[in-house]
Amino acid sequence: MSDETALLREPWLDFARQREAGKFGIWVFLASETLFFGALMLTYMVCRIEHPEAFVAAGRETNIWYGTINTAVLLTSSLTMAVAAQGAESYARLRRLVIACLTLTALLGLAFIVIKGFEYKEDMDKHLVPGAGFELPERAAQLFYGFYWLVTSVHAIHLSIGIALVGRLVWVLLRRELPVTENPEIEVTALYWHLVDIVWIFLYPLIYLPGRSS
Amino acid sequence: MSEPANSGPTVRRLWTRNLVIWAALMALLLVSLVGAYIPMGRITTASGIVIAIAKSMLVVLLFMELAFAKPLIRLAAIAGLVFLSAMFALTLSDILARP
Amino acid sequence: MTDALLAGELPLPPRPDYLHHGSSVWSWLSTTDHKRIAILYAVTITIFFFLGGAAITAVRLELFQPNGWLMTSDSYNKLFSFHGIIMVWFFLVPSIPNTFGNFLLPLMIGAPDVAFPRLNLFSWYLTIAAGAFTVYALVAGGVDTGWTFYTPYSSMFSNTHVFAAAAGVFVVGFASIATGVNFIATTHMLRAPGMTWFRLPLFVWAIYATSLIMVLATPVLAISLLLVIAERVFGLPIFDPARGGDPILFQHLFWFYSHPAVYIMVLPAMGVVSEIIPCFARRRIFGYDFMVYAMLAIAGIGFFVWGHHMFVSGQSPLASLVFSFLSFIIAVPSAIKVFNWTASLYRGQISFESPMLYALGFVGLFTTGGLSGLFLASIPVDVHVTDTYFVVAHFHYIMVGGSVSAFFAGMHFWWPKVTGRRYPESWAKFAAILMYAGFNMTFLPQFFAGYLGMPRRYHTYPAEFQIYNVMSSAGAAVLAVAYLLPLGYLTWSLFYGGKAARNPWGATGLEWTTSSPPPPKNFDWQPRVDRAPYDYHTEGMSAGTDPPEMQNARETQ
Amino acid sequence: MNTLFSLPEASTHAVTVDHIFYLLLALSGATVALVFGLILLFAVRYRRGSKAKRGPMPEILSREFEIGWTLATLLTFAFLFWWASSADLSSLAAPPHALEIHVVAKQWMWKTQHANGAREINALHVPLHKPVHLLMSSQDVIHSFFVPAFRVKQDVVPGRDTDIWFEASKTGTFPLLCAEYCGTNHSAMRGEIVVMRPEDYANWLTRQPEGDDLVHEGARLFVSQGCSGCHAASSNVHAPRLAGLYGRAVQLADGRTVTADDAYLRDSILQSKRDVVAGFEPIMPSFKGLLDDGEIQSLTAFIRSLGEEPPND
Repeated sequence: MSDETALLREPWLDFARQREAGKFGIWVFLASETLFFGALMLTYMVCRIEHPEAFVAAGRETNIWYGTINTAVLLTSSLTMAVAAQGAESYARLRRLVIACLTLTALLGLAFIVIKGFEYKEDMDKHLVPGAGFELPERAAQLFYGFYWLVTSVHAIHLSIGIALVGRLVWVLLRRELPVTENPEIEVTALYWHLVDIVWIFLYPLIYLPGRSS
Repeated sequence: MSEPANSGPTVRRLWTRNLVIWAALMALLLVSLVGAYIPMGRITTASGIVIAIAKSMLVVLLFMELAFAKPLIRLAAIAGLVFLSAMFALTLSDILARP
Repeated sequence: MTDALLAGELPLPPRPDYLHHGSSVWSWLSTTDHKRIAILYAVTITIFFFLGGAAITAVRLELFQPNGWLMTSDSYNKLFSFHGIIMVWFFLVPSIPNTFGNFLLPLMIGAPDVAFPRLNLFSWYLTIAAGAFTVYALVAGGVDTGWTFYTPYSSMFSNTHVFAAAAGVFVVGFASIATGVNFIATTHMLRAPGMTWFRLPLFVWAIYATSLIMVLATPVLAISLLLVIAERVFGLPIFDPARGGDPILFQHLFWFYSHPAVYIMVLPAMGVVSEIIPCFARRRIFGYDFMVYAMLAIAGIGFFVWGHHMFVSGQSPLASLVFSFLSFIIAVPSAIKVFNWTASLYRGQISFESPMLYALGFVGLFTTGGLSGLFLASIPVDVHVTDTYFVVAHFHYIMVGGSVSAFFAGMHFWWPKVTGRRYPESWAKFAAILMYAGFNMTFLPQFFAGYLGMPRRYHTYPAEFQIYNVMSSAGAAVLAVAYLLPLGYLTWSLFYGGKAARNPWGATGLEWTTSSPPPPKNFDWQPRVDRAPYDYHTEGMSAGTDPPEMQNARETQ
Repeated sequence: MNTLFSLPEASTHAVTVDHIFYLLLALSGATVALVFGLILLFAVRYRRGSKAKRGPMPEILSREFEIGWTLATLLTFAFLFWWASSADLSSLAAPPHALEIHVVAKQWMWKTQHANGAREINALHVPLHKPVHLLMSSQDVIHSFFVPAFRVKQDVVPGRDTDIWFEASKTGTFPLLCAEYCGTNHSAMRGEIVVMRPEDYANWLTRQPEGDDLVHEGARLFVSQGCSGCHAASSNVHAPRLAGLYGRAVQLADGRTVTADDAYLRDSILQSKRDVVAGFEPIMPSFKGLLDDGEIQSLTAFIRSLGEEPPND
């Protein structure tokens, strides 16, 4: 099994055990990321409980179309990443499919960042940056936008790391440095990518949906 | 190197399975979008969060294949949520009960 | 390798141990051998320990006079903040898990290395980079918010290097998370055949429980510091009271990490002591499974008690009651552990080498520290004594009396295994006793000053507290000498100490079955485990009835 | 003042706290004696080579014994929790007719204001045997009102009003300290609580400068709160002049024009960054939480008195 020996790393003697350890390790890391973004969600919830009407007014100012399209883009990137991961998993040698899906995932990630850039520009034009020239009268609305700018940029950084990881994978797989079948790095990158998507799934209703109905 | 002949059905099964999940996710997204415009007061806010939970369950269980993972992996996944919910509960016991 | 070689019958070709396996600086800086990384960490935290110690020596000198005589209030505030930040994040949190944990975890479970060796080295680089950056920031400009970074002072009113210090701690937090992930994966995936969960030594359980906390609590610290940085540097208001921000929310996020962090600091110390007491009492640990459940309970419930730091912060009375109740509950596992250590001495064959002296010192001081925690868990008393020197004495009894004593105990107990050298026993005993005496002289008076109402972090204080401060500062001088002694004779032993045997203390545990210092891949054969840990005598008997092979295990040479 | 080991119990609450403290002290002393005693006993009796009996371990030293002391510890702690929390709950709410005093904490001083307007800096005179209810707010960072002799402490949080109450049971002067780190001179932010017999307190109060009428009060606030620093005619800070402002139309930075009436003045004081006058920078700090309504009214009265010009249409 030449693939396995190429992927075997220190200090493991048995490849299946190494894969299982890699998967377990990334899931433990995702648990820490859950608490990382969970603490931010708690900040949002506490501020919203203390200033409900200001948060609703601030939520109304966000551009829901950018938010919805971005959520769709990220969900689609999760689809292509899942197909790539499951393709690498299966014993049918689907090397070209996996590489194609990984590239698609990276491109969708980039699309998300570009759309985010446009949204940021529009927010700046509408003076939604907390500080002196803030647009909305309610002062607690500045808390909402303090949270908005912070959490979307932290999420964008995590997404960029994801894009870099996927890009590296595509580069390494194209140059045949690593085999595709049962490659633990694909599985680990996929799990990380899905987490970044889940974080955005939760951010969407918090940032874009408040204040639409009233 | 073209794909080996017998991989056709595996690829088709792969795509169909995941496209169904993806379609469900998109549908939920639309529902949450539409739901946000229906003035139901607190239920509107709750609907957004509940649908987000549903979407993330789909991604975790099916895309990340937690449903078929070993119990150890499931334990790792749940561990974070246990302490997160404890953090929320105890912090809100302060915020909501302030005189 | 042929089976004969595996079974160890054939003489092995001579090969260098891990210390001499490549001696260039680059072989040390790019090593993925967990034993070398442990030594890199040991050197790093020793430097930070003496840096933090220097800062507090200046503070103790300043407190001789009620109105200060050495420095301005500003430099006093920067010094105690420096002491706090360096001691918490750059000495105590990495001290036992990253040095002894790194060195001993693979050895104790019979593995060649940790699960992710490169991640292990990356963690050290993160720690050393963040440490250098933070020390530079603290020395060059200093930060005067204390290690707690309370808003709105840290985010809006302090004009010191809060951003630099918070960024340094933010980065070292990720080193902590990476180490936690690494150790959890190692304990789950790399145990030797036969090493079931309930045959693990208690030190491995302690490191496992600590890693759970490191992984799950540190991200929330990263967030609380990130929010302070966002508000201070990027003007994104989260805690700004003028715009509706809630400063108490910062305290919730900060203490959600910082209380479990104190269990990150003390649980490994409990693991070290649980290894040493059975070895020198020649007796099985009393109630092994209770000790395991107690450690897991401390790690678990440790996440639900942070509110006892905030009884006077203005949180709701309901929350104070809930946190007070949970704080009383978490005192139970600690009490169980103290009783079990004491019961482990019953009917033993106790000898009093220096590791045992440090370990007994730990049990004594940890008991006092833990009991003073009861005062802080009951709300009316805590309202009076929180933010005073009573609290300072409480956590120093557990951190310094507990964790640092256990650190020195482990340092002496495993010194022959790590360096292959023997340290001078008489000097070590003297240092242990001096440390115990110096410690009590330093921190016992602070209990009184605290109860009488001397607040913490006071540069100038009401004159009637001067007597306690003078006694405490005198004790601190004795303690400083006691800390310098081991640095002296342990370094001396590196060059002139006698050669250490494979098992100088006759201890059980896989780390004592391999050579001292161990080969690069820890074992020349695949270790198998077929018995419970601490097998000093047959089940149900008391010490002194050692099984034959244990009697002569105490090789003199 | 306090002797070497004891602190005066100068409030009703202090007695309860000390009871719990001494109970905990006794319990801890007993546990320390037990643990240290056992360790010393075992260390001497079972030292290596001693002739004490070893042999088979007595069965009682087994799982049930361990469960026994675990439950004992649990029950003791549950009792301690019950005692401590009941003491806490009973002293939570201030008695209804307590004497109300406002306390404002600002970086490095305590400002107290009695009901009739008498003000003190770093001092508080209170009557004996009468519940006193302190309503506290902070102008900048978190401080903590700590009177060791009364066993009371409460953080003073900016943006929120926190309160405590106590009933002094001894006359005398007791130190007041700031217990939450609040910056450079945190250790200098001290004061004293003077407990006086009710009749002494009464005439002390009358001798204090009464709160004068609104305009004088406003004038004094105009200086003490630092408004004069920018808005006085002589100040070199580029800030709008207030003489004759009242009733006039004001051109704002974002083009709107508003008449300078009570509401406008009030909003400009509380939310100073909202309606910025054209040609001026938004540098005025917000006074929200620092001035109560009474003070704002006196300030507005003072500004109104600065030469009313006939309101041009």
